[in-house]
Amino acid sequence: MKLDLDRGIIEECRACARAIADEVVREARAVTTTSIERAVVRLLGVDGVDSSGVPLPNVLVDEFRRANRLAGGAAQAVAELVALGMTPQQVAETAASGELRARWCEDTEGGAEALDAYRTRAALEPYVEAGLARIRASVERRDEFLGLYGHGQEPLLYVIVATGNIYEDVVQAEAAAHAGADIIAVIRSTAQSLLDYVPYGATTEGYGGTFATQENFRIMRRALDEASAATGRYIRLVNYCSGLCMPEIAAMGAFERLDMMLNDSMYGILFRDINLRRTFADQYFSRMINAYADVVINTGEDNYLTTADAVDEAHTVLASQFINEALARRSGLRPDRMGLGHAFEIDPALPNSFLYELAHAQLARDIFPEAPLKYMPPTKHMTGDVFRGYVMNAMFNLVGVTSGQSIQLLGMLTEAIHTPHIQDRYLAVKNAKYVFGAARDLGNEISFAPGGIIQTRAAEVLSKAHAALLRANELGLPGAIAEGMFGGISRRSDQGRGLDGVIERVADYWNPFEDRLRDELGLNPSEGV
Amino acid sequence: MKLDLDRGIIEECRACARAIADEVVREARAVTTTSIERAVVRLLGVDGVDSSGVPLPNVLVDEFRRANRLAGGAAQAVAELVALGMTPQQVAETAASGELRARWCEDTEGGAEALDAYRTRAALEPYVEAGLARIRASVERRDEFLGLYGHGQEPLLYVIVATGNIYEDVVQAEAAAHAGADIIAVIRSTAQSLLDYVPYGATTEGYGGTFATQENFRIMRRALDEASAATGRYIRLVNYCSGLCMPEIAAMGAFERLDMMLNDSMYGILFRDINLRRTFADQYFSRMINAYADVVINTGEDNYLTTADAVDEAHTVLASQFINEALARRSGLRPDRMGLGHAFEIDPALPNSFLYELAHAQLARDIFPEAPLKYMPPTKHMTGDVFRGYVMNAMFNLVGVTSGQSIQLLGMLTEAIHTPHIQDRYLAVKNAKYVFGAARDLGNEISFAPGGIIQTRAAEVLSKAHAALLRANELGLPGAIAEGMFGGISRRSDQGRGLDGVIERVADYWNPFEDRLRDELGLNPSEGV
Amino acid sequence: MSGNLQVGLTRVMAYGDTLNDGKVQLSFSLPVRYGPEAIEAAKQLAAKMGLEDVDVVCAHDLGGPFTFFIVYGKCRHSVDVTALSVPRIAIDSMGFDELNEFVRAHLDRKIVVVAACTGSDAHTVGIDAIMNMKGFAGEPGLERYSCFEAHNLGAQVPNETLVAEAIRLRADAVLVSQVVTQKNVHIANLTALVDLAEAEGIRDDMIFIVGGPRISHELALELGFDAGFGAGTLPCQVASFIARQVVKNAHRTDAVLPEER
Amino acid sequence: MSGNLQVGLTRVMAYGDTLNDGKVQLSFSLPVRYGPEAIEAAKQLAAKMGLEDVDVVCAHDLGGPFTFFIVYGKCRHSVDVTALSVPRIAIDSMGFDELNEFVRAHLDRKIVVVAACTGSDAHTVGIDAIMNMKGFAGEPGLERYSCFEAHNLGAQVPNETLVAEAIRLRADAVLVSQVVTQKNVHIANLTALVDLAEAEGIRDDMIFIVGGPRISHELALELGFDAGFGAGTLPCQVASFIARQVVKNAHRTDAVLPEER
Ligand code: B12
Ligand code: B12
Ligand SMILES: Cc1ncc(COP(=O)(O)O)c(C=O)c1O
Ligand SMILES: Cc1ncc(COP(=O)(O)O)c(C=O)c1O
Repeated sequence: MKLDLDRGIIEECRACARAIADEVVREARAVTTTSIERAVVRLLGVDGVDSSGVPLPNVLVDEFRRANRLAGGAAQAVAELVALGMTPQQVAETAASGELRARWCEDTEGGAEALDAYRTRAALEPYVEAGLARIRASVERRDEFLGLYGHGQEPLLYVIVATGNIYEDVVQAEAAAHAGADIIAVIRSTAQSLLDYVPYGATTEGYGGTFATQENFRIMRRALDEASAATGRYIRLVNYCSGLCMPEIAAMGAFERLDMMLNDSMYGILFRDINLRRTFADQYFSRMINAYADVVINTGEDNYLTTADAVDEAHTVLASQFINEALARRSGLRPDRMGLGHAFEIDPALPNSFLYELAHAQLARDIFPEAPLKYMPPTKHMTGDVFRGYVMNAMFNLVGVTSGQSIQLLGMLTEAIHTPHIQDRYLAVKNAKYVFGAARDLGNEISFAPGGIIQTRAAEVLSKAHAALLRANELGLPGAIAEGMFGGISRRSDQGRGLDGVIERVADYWNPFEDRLRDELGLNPSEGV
Repeated sequence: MKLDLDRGIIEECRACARAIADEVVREARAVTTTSIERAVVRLLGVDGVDSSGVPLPNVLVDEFRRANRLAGGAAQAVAELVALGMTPQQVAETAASGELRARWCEDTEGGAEALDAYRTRAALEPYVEAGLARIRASVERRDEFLGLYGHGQEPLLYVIVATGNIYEDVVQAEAAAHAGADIIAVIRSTAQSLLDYVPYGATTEGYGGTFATQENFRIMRRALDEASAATGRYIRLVNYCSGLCMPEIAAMGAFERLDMMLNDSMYGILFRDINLRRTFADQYFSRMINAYADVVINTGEDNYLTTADAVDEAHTVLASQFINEALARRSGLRPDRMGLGHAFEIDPALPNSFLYELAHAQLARDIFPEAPLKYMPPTKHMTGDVFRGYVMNAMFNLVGVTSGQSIQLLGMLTEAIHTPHIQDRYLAVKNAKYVFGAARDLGNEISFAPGGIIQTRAAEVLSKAHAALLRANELGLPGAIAEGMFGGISRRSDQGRGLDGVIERVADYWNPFEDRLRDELGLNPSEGV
Repeated sequence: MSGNLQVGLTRVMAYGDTLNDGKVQLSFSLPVRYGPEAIEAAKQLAAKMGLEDVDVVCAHDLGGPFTFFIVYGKCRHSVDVTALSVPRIAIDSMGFDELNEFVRAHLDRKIVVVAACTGSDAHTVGIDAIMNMKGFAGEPGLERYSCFEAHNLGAQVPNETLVAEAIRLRADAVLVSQVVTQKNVHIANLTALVDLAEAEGIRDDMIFIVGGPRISHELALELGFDAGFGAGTLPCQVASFIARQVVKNAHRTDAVLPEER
Repeated sequence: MSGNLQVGLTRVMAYGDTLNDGKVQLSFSLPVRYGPEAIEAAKQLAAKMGLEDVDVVCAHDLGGPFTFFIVYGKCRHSVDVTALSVPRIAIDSMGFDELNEFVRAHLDRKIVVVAACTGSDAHTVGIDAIMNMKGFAGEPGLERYSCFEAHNLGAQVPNETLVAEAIRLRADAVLVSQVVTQKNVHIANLTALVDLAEAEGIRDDMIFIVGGPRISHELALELGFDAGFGAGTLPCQVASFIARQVVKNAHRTDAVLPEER
């Protein structure tokens, strides 16, 4: 540890975060959500849209909801129909054609009660297994690629594409890979996170980003596989496992071999005003899927610093990292799959800002030694002066390589102007490659003055984070959020979008994927119950 | 010392350099040069041009030369005429009108011999005193300004102007001062260093720079004094005390309150093929004037790295710094007026180039703790990619502030394209201000791993410099230069421009300024004789 | 000293290091494969833009059929600065106390301001900077002024909601923030807002103001707003503008917004 | 995949993130005092250059009557890539051994090359890169080739000296380096060289080549040279060009440069 931090405090922070997480998971496991159930039916193989373009998972789950069957889990309802000889996809199509309601009445009303639960559930087994096998196949394929091309050298170069048109995105992504990028994130269209369904098919119209659809995932994955072959490096694909459809996207990403997914325990609550209970339930299940798909999650602490001051609120980033870590563990994610987020957002005019940035970045590294830390570039203090911005990005890159970050989200010199143009990304990659190469071993070369500005700053942030975690444990996480602890934004459990999609589980609620994943991921089945 | 260098080796290097310098000075003091004598007459107050535009110092010294009076010193010849009632300026004007030759025959041929040397020399005393007083007045004025505005914070921001037109230069300099520059250097027109006279008056036509003339010095000094008043910072002025007219420019700069002058013991020899003996004699006297005028000299070791490789030849920079230091001492320059030069010129593609740059820069700082080190930006590896260049300049600025450089010659993002445009300089200043501010205390914060890449590199450069100095001492500096030790360029003592302006001194050679300056600067009168 | 430079204001050209040298820097990519043809294409494009002595100082292969260029040249175009007419917001910014005092003196009520980030835009930092107590760059926001009754509806507010709230609260001024401008999504959204306000018959009863980093006063006027505020706006500028307008319109406003509406 | 993008080669526009979006970046200074008028002037200049949706994303006060701008916009100009004719040097670069072999096979003597940095130019690194043993970027220079007799006259060589030496040494090729281009000093100097060579009647007897970072083949042809080499030139490219030309002209050359000259 370069910062000579007090290990005792770190341990106390972890303990606190564990307690907070246990409480969150307990509440999360008491409910299910429409999106969790849609994810379940997707994992069972349901895909496609109805004649008016509504995704079949929505059609089906809505249907179940109307029939009051969601509290027991969509799987149970599907199973009953599958036991009668349909495939899950047929179940969904039947729902779409309006016939399910008819059959429903006919076959199951009363009838299903008769079928013994074990038999119906067993009928679904092949589909559950097929879903999981599909995920495992993705994992294997990725491992093959990684074996072939290697893992790449950290910090990995992460860039975004955001044209709104998946085909233009491909063009941009190919150019980025050619320039040397390791990771491509397809940014989502502005409003998608608030949609309570996942759009379908290839899309060419988005604002500030491109819709996350399974087809778009596929198109980009294929393009990046080609780029991997062309460049001899495995080019990773990222999308957003967040918003009202978080678990579904986790499932889609697992199928289509996304390598990383942005998934934060609180981002949606704070920044999209999505209901707290909905979010906690969704993320708990989503992360199990992520874990099984061997996806690296990227958390969103960096976002706090876009609304709050990066010096004043640095400790909230750290506190949140501890919480994200504790929650991720409970979903079976390995420490080396937790891309905890933080950011280089201090006002560049602050004297010694570089020292503070270094202190913050090293703090994350020292405290989470195994985490593939995701380090975000300056955004808030970027201006139209693209030259100045390019230099700020270089300083950010220098902190990244010096403090041993894992995933370096490259800053764009045009950050304050537009979503990146093809050359912006090229320049960003060249900037990072130059700085990373020129200062490759700097981190090993230097040590910080004991009790100097950097160590003092790091200790201060840790101690404030500790205090915040104590308080959050006292209040419970919902209480802390209501108090505006994170990003200066206050949210209440009984408000926010998507609350109506939260359903208390009944006693014999069944989610075969949750059960299997807990099993496969070695999670204690009673944890958090 | 951050690099934990072997102090014994450093001492040996200094001893070697002293021995080398003693030999150089011994030879330098055996001769005079046309330019030294022109400087003497300038110091006596001679100025202006003749009807065909030839500067009067040239007219007069040429006249003396024709009359075979230079070996005794122009002062002696002037004194004899002054003793007869003329002012030095009148002597020069008489020479210009062609009448001197007549009077010369008439009055002095034989006649002068009769006047006793003491009386003639005494006649010149008021003019000598007036010349020195004018320099002292400049020094006092500078001290006043520095008292008023302060010395500024190091690294000082140094930028060049080079439009070719002194009036445009003023515009550019004012804008630079407004942006925050501390030091303005007016680059000279390409061919000036090879002219054996100093152009006269305000000039508006130069290539790659503006002619150094006394009037141009004045125009810029006035503009910068106004800028100092406007910005509340003392804006320093720099020009080139080099080329065939080195001593004259030293005199002009002393009169016009230049604050720094580029003056290297070997630059002219190596890069302008100016004769070695001429250069050593010129620089020896020039530096005495610089010292008296309290000017900071900037040496030119950075230039080696424009032709030679910055890693392979780093030790030649250091060896040359030791030599420049030893020679400067012998001209009475204080250690804190020796702006020893070095540069950030390592190929940016070299892995860990930043670490090597840091090692080199820290090496200079550790070895010359009092020197106002002049640190030159990347130039050779700059390309038309102005964005890349801007980032290289930021890394350079970071090394500068971290290693405690004094004079930071700001890199221009358009280095590979054109002499700086108004916005290039603005951007350069902003770059430096950002990096210096953001990393202000980084140097105090970090230490280098014992035996790490940085310390090892520094030790290696020192040891190679040591070997080079031993060899140079063995060969004598002319021998080392002939061998191509510096910048990979080989020059011989009996070749090069301006050799014909070198004249062996006769026994009663008289240069009242040399005598007075040695006295005032506390130099041992017999040193080097 | 720079008085030495005689700039002719009717034919102002770009300036590098010599008056009227026209020096400009350009950068762009072309969908043309890297090579001499691409460089020639870049030169021609620059020439069409009016550049002479075009120097393609840098060409980078972006992979596939793309090349990035950095170009320097002399632009022969000039601008007549004497003929410029810049629509300016007449803000004679008042200080915090002065402004509160001004409103107290001229109006017997608080000024009602309703603000939102509309459409799909969720960038609240800008509008918060104007509205929140805390304000921006040391300047307090509208909520802190005693003369304002400030309502901030937050992010991603539909135009319909904003207009309804403005009517309900009997707003004097409606403040809209637009930060996302990709594919001109803001133009569509702002136009829709004005249309809606007109349809509801309130357009002339309230001051409509739009702000955001890519907004100019000129654009705002074009779109039918009363004012536009760009990057770096201070709350006091907005406050002063609103207060002066409201006081000026005071009588008329009272007339068209009667109790019973 | 990017085959999906259908680039129309006759109307190629700048590309930001969408085909034909025309996005370009500009920067320049104007001799206009910082303020809204200056920004408007910058917009108008950009508009004259053919930009639409002009966005002055940055304006810095340079002090006095100067402002610096960074501008983004959509350039409406396009280039017909199918109609480009790029004068190209026909270099089919040979390797070191291959080239020596080629000359030995076709010529019974060494090729004489005389090089210099002429006029006031003292930048020898470029010409040294081409001439010196050591060469450039791992490629040996002309001095290393057995097929060349290479003379490097160094820096700041007057045109007169270069021409005289070329005649004296019976040069096959004259190589000139020009790095300083401020105020087009290189154009004047290069033109003078060609004039001199013509006056001396040797222009057509020797290959005249110019090189330097701001030199293009096109410019060289315009100025009356046989070839121009720009930034990043490798010695083998120059060597190959010379060797092929000399071999091609061998008979004619022998005729016009007889022993007695
Ligand atoms: C912070 C930020 C975010 C935060 C927003 C948090 C929040 N609660 O606001 C988060 C992380 C959530 C975010 C998300 C996104 N962002 Co964002 N974001 C930014 C960022 C970094 C800073 C914006 C900011 O806060 N500026 C500081 C404030 C104070 O400045 P300002 O907004 O200009 O406001 C001032 C003036 O303009 C004016 N003003 C502003 N509004 C108003 C209104 C009135 C009435 C008045 C009088 C004045 C006024 O006064 C203010 C004070 O001076 C910018 C990049 C940048 N550096 O500008 C990108 C940026 C704005 N974001 C962008 C995008 C695309 C997005 C996303 C759409 C990406 C995606 N697909 O997920 C999302 C979705 C957001 C959405 N639905 O709108 C793009 C927009 C591109 C474009 N021109 O269209 C930018 C430019 C980044 C980029 N280069 O891609 N973002
Ligand atoms: C090194 C250097 C110097 C060194 C030169 C040392 C030396 N012995 O050459 C020193 C320090 C002495 C110097 C001095 C000056 N320099 Co200088 N210098 C540079 C610098 C940093 C690098 C040039 C270089 O060596 N490039 C590396 C070589 C390998 O590249 P190259 O020259 O392009 O050569 C390649 C090709 O062009 C081609 N090529 C070149 N010549 C030829 C010839 C033939 C026949 C062929 C086939 C090919 C060929 O092949 C080469 C290999 O690929 C440039 C900035 C830059 N980064 O480019 C400024 C630069 C060239 N210098 C500049 C100036 C103004 C000067 C001075 C005039 C400044 C002054 N007033 O004092 C002085 C005076 C020099 C003079 N009288 O000419 C300007 C020129 C501006 C302009 N466009 O007019 C530049 C661009 C810097 C700037 N932005 O101001 N300089
Ligand atoms: C963790 C996380 N999730 C999601 C997002 C954005 O997704 P959306 O705006 O589409 O919800 C972000 C933003 O950067 C993020 O950090
Ligand atoms: C010490 C020194 N003197 C002089 C010069 C240049 O002067 P000139 O080319 O006019 O001789 C330089 C170049 O940078 C230099 O470093």
